[in-house]
Amino acid sequence: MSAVTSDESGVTELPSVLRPYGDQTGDGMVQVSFTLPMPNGKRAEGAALQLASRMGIEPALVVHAKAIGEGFTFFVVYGPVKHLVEPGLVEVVEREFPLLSGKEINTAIKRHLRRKLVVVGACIGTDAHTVGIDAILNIKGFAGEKGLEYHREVKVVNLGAQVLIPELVERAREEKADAVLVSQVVTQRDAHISNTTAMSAAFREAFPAGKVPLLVVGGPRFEEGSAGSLGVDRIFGRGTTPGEVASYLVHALVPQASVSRQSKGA
Amino acid sequence: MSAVTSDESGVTELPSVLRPYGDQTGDGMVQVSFTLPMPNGKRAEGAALQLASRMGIEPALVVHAKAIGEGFTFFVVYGPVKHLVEPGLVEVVEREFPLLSGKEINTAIKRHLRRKLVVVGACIGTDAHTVGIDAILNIKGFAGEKGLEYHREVKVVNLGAQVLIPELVERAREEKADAVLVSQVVTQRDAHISNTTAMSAAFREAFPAGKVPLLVVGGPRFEEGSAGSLGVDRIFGRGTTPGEVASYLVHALVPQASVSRQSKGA
Amino acid sequence: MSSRTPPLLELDRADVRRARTLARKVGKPVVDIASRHTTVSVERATLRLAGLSGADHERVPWVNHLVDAVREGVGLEHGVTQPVWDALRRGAAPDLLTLAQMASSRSVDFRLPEGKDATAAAKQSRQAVAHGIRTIDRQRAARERLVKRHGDPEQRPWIYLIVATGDIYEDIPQAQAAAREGADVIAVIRSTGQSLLDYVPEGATREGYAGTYATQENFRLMRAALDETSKEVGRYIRLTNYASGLCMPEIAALAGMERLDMMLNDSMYGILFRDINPIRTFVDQRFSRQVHARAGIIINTGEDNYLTTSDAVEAAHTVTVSQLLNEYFAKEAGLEDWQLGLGHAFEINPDLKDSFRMELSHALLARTLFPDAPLKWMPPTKHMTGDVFRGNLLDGFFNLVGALTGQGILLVGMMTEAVVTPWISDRDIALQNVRYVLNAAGGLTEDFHPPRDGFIQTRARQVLGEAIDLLQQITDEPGRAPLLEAIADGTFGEMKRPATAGKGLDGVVERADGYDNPATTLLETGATR
Amino acid sequence: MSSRTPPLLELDRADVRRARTLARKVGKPVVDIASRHTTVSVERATLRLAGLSGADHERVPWVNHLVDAVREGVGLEHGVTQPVWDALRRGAAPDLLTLAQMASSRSVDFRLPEGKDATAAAKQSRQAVAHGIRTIDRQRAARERLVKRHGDPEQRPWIYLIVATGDIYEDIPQAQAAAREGADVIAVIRSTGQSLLDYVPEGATREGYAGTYATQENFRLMRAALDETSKEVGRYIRLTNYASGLCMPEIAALAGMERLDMMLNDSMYGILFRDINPIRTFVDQRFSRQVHARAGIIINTGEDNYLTTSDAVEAAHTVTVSQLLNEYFAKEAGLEDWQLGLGHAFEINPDLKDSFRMELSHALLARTLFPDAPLKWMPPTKHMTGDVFRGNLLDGFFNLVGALTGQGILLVGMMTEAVVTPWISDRDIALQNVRYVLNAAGGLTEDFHPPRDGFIQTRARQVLGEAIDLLQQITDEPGRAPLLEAIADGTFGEMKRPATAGKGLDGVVERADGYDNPATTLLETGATR
Ligand code: B12
Ligand code: B12
Ligand SMILES: Cc1ncc(COP(=O)(O)O)c(C=O)c1O
Ligand SMILES: Cc1ncc(COP(=O)(O)O)c(C=O)c1O
Repeated sequence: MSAVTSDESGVTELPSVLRPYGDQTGDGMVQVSFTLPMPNGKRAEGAALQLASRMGIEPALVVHAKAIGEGFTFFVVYGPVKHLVEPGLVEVVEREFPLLSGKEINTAIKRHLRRKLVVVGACIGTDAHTVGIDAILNIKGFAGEKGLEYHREVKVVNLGAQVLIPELVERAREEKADAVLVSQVVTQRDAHISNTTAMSAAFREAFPAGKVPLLVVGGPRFEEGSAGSLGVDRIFGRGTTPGEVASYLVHALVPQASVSRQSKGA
Repeated sequence: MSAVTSDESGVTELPSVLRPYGDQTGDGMVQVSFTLPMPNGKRAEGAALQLASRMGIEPALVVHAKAIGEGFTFFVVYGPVKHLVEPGLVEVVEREFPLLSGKEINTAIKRHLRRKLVVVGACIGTDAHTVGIDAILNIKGFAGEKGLEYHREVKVVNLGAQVLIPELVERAREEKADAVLVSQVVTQRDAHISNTTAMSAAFREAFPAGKVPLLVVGGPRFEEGSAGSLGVDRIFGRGTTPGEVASYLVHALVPQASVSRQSKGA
Repeated sequence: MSSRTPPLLELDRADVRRARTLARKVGKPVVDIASRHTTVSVERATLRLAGLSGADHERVPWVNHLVDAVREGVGLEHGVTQPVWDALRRGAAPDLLTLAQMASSRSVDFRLPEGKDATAAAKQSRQAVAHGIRTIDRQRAARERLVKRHGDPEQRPWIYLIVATGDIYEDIPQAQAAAREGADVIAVIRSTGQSLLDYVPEGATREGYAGTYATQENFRLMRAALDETSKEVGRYIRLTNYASGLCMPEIAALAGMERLDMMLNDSMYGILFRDINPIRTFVDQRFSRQVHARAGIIINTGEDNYLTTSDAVEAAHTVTVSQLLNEYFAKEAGLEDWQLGLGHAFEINPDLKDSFRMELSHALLARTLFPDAPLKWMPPTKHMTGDVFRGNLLDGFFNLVGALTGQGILLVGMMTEAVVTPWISDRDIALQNVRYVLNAAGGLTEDFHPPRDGFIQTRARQVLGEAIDLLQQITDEPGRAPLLEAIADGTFGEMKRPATAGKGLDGVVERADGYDNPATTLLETGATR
Repeated sequence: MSSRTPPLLELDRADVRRARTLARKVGKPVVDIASRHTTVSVERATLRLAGLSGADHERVPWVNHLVDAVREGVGLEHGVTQPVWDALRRGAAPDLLTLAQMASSRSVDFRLPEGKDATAAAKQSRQAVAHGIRTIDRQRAARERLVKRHGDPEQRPWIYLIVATGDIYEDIPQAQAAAREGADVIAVIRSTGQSLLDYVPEGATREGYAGTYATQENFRLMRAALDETSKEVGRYIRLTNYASGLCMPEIAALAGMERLDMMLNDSMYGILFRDINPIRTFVDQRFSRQVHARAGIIINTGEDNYLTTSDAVEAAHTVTVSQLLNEYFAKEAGLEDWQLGLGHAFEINPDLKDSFRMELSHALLARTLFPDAPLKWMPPTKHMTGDVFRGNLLDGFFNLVGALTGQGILLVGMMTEAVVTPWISDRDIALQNVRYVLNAAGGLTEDFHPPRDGFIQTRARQVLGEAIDLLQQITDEPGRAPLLEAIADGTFGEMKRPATAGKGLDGVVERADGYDNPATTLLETGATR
C-alpha cells in the first residue's frame, strides 16, 4: 500500500508552525460562510459569532448577514483563527511508485508478466459519470496523456456506467482481471463510500484470499488515506493522469519491473 | 449601559441546539477559504486539512488549491463542522431604549432638559471616513431618516475628519457638550480600538468624574459588547440610523422623558 | 417571450431550410419504427390514465403487475387494454385495481378478445382512459386560469432553479424560498438512478441520492406548495421534473394529471447517457411527447449534456443537429413551438480566447434557428471548479449571454457546481447574480449588434454548416434508419449505442395488426371521450 | 493604447469645445493665484532637488529644518534658495547638509542677498537644483530604455493593483507575486494620514496603517524589486504612489528621482477629502505637475472619490467637470495627453435598473472627451458589501465596462472591498477575474454599437450637458476666482471647503517681486543646467 511518510525533507525551509496569511505573516486570517436555520436578526448574528468562536476564530466579524426565506440566514465571517498549522505533522502520501513512460510500461509487462495485463473498469451503483474513468481508460486519455487502452500490453474492458456489483465481479472473473478500476463521482449522502465498501466486500467474498484482483477506486471527492477503511488497494483523486495509474498498476502487479526502477524513482 | 438579555422569548420556537444548514437539516455544512504560506503541493493540502480539522470540520474536503506565487497556496474547503450552535446561550444586546419620533425627541428635550442638547461629532485620528458620521449628524441623514441636525432642540457641532484628540476634548469643553460622537472606520492593525481607548482616556482625564460627556463611538467593524473595554458608553455598528442615535441620546441624557416612555418601549 | 427576436445573424434562409429538410429525412424512419412498436411503459401509462395507481407492500406498482401478467398471459402485441377490459367484462374482478391485485398472484387468466368482445373491450377501455385524458385537459385549463390570475414572470428569460435534497419535505420549503427570491420555474432533480428503474416509485419519499424520486405524490405535494407560493408572490410558479428514463410515458402521464408545467424530455438523452435501448427510447418518447402536447407542458431537451462529454467548440454543431431532430420529433408528436424548450449550454473552456463571444454566437444561432421556441439556456458545469468565487463570476457571464440572446428559460448556475448539489445559500447567491445581470445589463441588447461577417456571424455560419454536413452524413449511413446507425457510431456525445443493446430492450414489443391503445387514439385525434 | 478609440457616442463637437473653453475660463484665475504664491513644501522640494535629504534623530527631515529656519529668519517670500546659497557662499557651513543641521538649532543667520550676491546665489542654487533635475531626466531615459527592453503590457487596459500591508518588506513580495500573476502597475497605498504630515518620513518603514509610508527609501526598494520582476516576467512593471497631500511637491520630486511611473495627483482631492487649504493645494499641485511632466510620469486624478460621497448618477457631471479641470491644470503645467490618467469609477448603485449600461455610457463619455488620455477606470467600492461572492461578480462587470470602453488603466477591484485592505488571495482572485473578462469577452467591442439616440448616447449627452451647465454656473460665481467659491459651496463631492480655511494654510506664502526658484525656472524652460 501507499507509503506514508512524515519526513521533513519537503518542510525543511518551512517554520514548524505557521498560520493562515491574510496580508501579514502570522495574522491567521480566514474567511468562512455558512447558513444557520434561524431568522435573521441579532440572535442569529450572535449565533454566527458563537459558531465562529467555536471554530477558533477570534475576534470574528460578521461582515454579511442575509435572510434566506424566513427561517434561514446566510453569513460571511472574517477573522483570525487561533489554531496553528504544523506542517511537520502532516502525513504526506508520497507516490510510492516511479512514473514510467509508455514504452517502459509495455516492456515491463511483456518481460516480467509475459502476458497482457487485464484491467476491468466501471462506474458502479447508479453513478453515470463516466468522464473520469474514460479519461483513465480510453485512448483519448487526459491532460495530454493517452489512456490505458493505448498500451499494447494492457487489455482494457470498460464496462461503462451503472454497473451492478455482481455483474462487475462476474466480468472480473471471466476476464481474469488483474485489476478492477472503479469510479465514483456522486458523493451525496456518502454514496461513494457505501458503493465502494459494498464492492470490495463482494470481491473479497467471491474470490479466495490472495486471488482478489487489485482494487482501485477513483473520483474527485475521496478522502486521501481512506483506502484501508474502504477495503481497496488504492485511491486516485482529482486530476489523476492515466500515466500515474498505469505506472501504479505495473508497480503493484509486475514486481520485477518495479524493483528494477525503484531505486531511481519516488 | 446596554441591557444584556438571554431571555428565551425570541428563541422559543428554535431548537436548543442547531447546526449550519447546507441542504439538509443537521448536515453542519460550511465553506472556508484561506491562504497558507507554503508552496502548493501534497504537504500544503495536508496542512489545509489539518487546519480545517482543528476548526472542527470533519471530514473536510479541499475542493480548490491554487498556488499564489511560490510560497503561498490558496484553499477552498467544504465540509461539516462538528460544533453545535446553541442559540439560547447567545447574549443578545437588546435595544435598551424606545425609538422616538422626531417630535417626541424635541418635546422630551424641551420639556425635561430645558435647553438644547449639545452634540460634538468627529472622526478622530487619521480616519477620514466621514460618510458614516455625516449620515448620523447631517440633515441629509441615512436610510430615509433625517440626521441629528434636523432636530430643533439638538445643537450639532460636526468637526469633520482627522480631528486630534486634544482638539476634540477642548471643543467638547467649549461647547459644553452633552455627548461626544466619534466615528472610526479604518480598522487595520486595530486602529479603531487604539484611537477609541486613547480618546476615552483623554476625556476621563480632562473632565472630573461624573462630568464626562456621554461618549459614543460608531463604525462598521466594532465588536458588539466591547463598549466597556473601550471606555465608552455605547457603540453603534453597521446600518445605524440617526433616529436610533437620537433616541439613545434622549434616553441616556434626558432621564424624565425616557422614564415616561420606558414602559411602552423596548 | 422576449418581444424582440434578434435577427442579428443574417443566416442564409436556404441553409436553414436545408437543415430542416435533412432533419425530417433523418427523423422520419425512426418515427415509423416508433409507430410500429409499443413498450411495457407505454402500456402501463395507459393503465395509469385509466385510473390504476398504487403499489403492493413491496412498492411494486399495480400497473407493473398487471402489464407483466398480461404479457405473460397473451403478450402485449395487441396492447394491454384489450385483455384487461375483456377480463373486467368477463367479471374476473369487480374493478381495475382488484384485477391488478389478482393478476399479481397470477390468479387471472387473460385472453385476447375477438369480434364483439373486442369491440366492447375497446369501447370500455377507451371510456376509462378518456377519464385520465380529461384530467389532463382539466389541469391544462387550471394552469391557464392560474397563469391568468397570478400572472407570468415579468421578464424573459424565466428563471429556472433546481432543488435536490433527496427529501420532498426538505425540497418544499427550499423551493418556496427560491420562488420568493425570484425563481419562476422550480425543477426537482431526480434521485440518481431512478431513470433506470422500470417502475415509478410510489408515495412521498425522503430517501433520494442527489435528487428526489419522481412520484405522483411528490408531484402533487410540490405542485400544491407552489400553488400557494404563486398566490403569495403574485406570479404562477412553474414546476418541472424529468420524463427521461425507462418510465418516460408513465411519468409524462402523471405529470399531465398533476399539472407539472415543464418536463425534461429529450429524444436521445436516455440512449446516450443512460444506455437505454434506442428503440425503447424512441417509442416511449413519442408517446410521452403526445401526452406533453395534450397537457400543454413545455418540454426541455438535453443538448447541454453532449457538451459535458464532448468539447463545446468542436461539437457545437452536434447540439444544432440534436435541436433540429428534437424539433422534428416534437412537432411530429403534436407539440407546438411554444412548447419546445430546446437545450443548449455555456460549456466552452473559459480560458479560451473569445470564449464568451463564441458562446454568444452559439446561443444566437439557436435563437435564430428556433425563433418561436422558449430555448433553455444551461449554465457552465464542466469547467466549474472548486474555486467558488470564480464560479460565481462565470455564472454571471453565462447569465449575460442569456439576457443578450433572448433565451426563454435560464437554468440558474451555482457556484458550487463542482462541489456539491446546491445548498440553500448557493441558490440565493445564484439568484442574486441573475437579478443583477438581468436588471443592470439586460437592456444591453439595444447596443449589441454583431457586425456583418464579424466574429459572431462567421462562427454561427460555420456551426450551421457543420450541422448540415453532419445531417447529410447521417442520411448517407446504411440501413433503414440511418439515425440509429449514427447513434451506434458515437456521433452524439461520443457515446456508442447500438440499437440492439441497452437497458429496457426487453420491454419493447412489436405491435400486431390489431394493436389498440385508446390513449394513443385520444391523443392523436384530440378526442375527449 | 487600445488601437481603436470608439467614436460611438456622436457628441456634438461644439458642445465639447464649449466645455473645454469654460474649463479654461474657470481654471485660469486659479493658475494665476498659484503663480503668485509659494509654499513650504515647494521650497522643501527645491532643496531636495538640490540634494538635501535625511532627517534628524527624531526623523524630522533636514529640509523641514532649513525651510523653517529661513522662514523664521527672513521669510519665504523670495524663495528659500537665495538666503540658503547666500549663507553657503558666506561660508556659514561647508555644505547644504551641515547648513541644515546648524539651522535646526537656529545657529545660522540668514539674510536676503542683493545685487551681485543675489546673482551669485541664484547661479549656484540653480547649479545645485539642476543636478536633481538631471537625475529626473536620467530616470526618465532609464524608464524608456527599460520599457524598450522588457516591453509594455500586451493588452489595454493596463492592470493596476494595489498593495497595502503597511510594511514595505511585506509589500515587496506581494507586489512581485501580483506582477507575476499579471499586474502591470503596482500601487503602494499610503499609510492613512500621511497626506496630513507636513514632512516626508524617512527610510524603510514597517509601521503603516492601512498602507505603507511613502518615503524615498521605500520608493527605491520597491522600484528595484520591480525592476527585477520586470526582467523576470518580460514586461516593464510600473510603480505608482501618491503625491496628494501636504507634501505633494516633495513627493513628486522624490518620485521623479526614484523613477516612479505614475502618481496620484488630483487638483482637488486634498482640498475635498483631506481638508487641505485650497490655495496650498493649487500651488503645490502646479509645482508637482511640472515635476511629473518633466519626469514622464503619468498622473492619476481622483474623480472616483467624488462618487463615494455623492450619488454616482446625480453627480456624474461633476466627474466630467473635474476631468476637464484636471486636464486644463495638467496641460498648463506641461503634461501631455498620454500622461493624463483621468479618473472615473463604477459607483452606480448596482440595484438600479440599467445601472450597467449607465456605467458604460459614463465611461464612454470620458473616453470620447479625452481620446488620447490613458483614462483610469476605478472599481466599485461604495456599493460593495461583506457579500464577497456578489463582490467578485460586480468586479467582473466593472472589468467588462473597462474592456468595452477602451480604458487605459484598470484599477483591479477586490471582493473584500467592504471588509479589509486586500489579502494576498483577494488580489489573486481579482486578477483571475480581470484575465477572464479581458480574454473571453474583450473582443466584444466589435459587437458593441450603441444606437443613435439610444439609452447610452442619450445619457452621455445629458451628462455632458449638465457638466457644461455647471461650468457655466461656476464662471458666474462672484470673486476673482470663481472656482474657489464653487469649492467653498460644496459643488464637488458635497464637501464645503472655503479658501480661507483648511490644513496647511500657514504654509502658503505670497511671492515677493524678487521671488526666485531655480527648480521652477528649469522646469518651465526645460533647461538642464
Ligand atoms: C459531466 C457531468 C455530468 C454528465 C455525465 C456525463 C458522463 N458520461 O460522465 C451528466 C450530464 C450525464 C451528469 C448527470 C448527473 N450529474 Co453530474 N456532473 C458532471 C460534471 C459537470 C463534470 C464531471 C466530470 O466529467 N469531470 C471531469 C472528470 C475528468 O473528472 P473526474 O470525474 O473527477 O475524474 C478524474 C479523477 O477524479 C480521477 N478518477 C475518476 N474516476 C476514476 C476512477 C479510477 C479508477 C481512477 C484511477 C481515477 C479516477 O481521474 C479523472 C481524471 O483526472 C460535475 C460538476 C463538475 N464540474 O465537477 C457534475 C456532478 C458530478 N454531477 C452531479 C450530479 C448530482 C448529477 C446527477 C445525479 C444529477 C441528477 N440528479 O440528475 C446526474 C445523474 C448522473 C448520475 N447518476 O451519476 C453532482 C454530484 C454531487 C455530489 N458531490 O454528489 C456534480 C458535482 C454537480 C453538482 N454540483 O450537483 N453529470
Ligand atoms: C467611501 C470610502 C472612502 C472615501 C471616504 C470619503 C469620506 N469623506 O468619507 C475615500 C475615497 C476618501 C476613502 C479613502 C480611504 N479609504 Co476608504 N472606503 C470607503 C468605502 C468605499 C465606503 C465607506 C462608507 O462611506 N460607507 C458608508 C457609511 C454610511 O457606512 P459606515 O461608515 O459604516 O457608517 C455607518 C455605521 O457604521 C454607523 N456609524 C459610523 N460612524 C459612526 C459614528 C457614530 C457616532 C455613530 C452613532 C454611528 C456611526 O452609522 C453609519 C450609518 O449606518 C469603504 C469600503 C466599503 N464599501 O465599505 C472603504 C474603506 C473603509 N476604506 C479603506 C481605506 C483603507 C481607505 C484609505 C485609508 C486607503 C488609503 N490608504 O489611501 C483611504 C484614506 C482614508 C482615511 N485615512 O481614512 C478600507 C478600510 C480597511 C479597514 N478595515 O481598515 C475600506 C474598508 C476599503 C478597503 N477594503 O480597503 N475611502
Ligand atoms: C433531458 C434530460 N433528461 C434527464 C436528465 C436526468 O436524468 P437522470 O434522471 O437519468 O439522471 C437530464 C440531465 O440533466 C436531461 O438533460
Ligand atoms: C487623487 C488621490 N490622491 C490621494 C489619495 C489617497 O490619499 P491619502 O493618502 O490622503 O489617503 C487618493 C485616494 O484614493 C486619491 O484618489
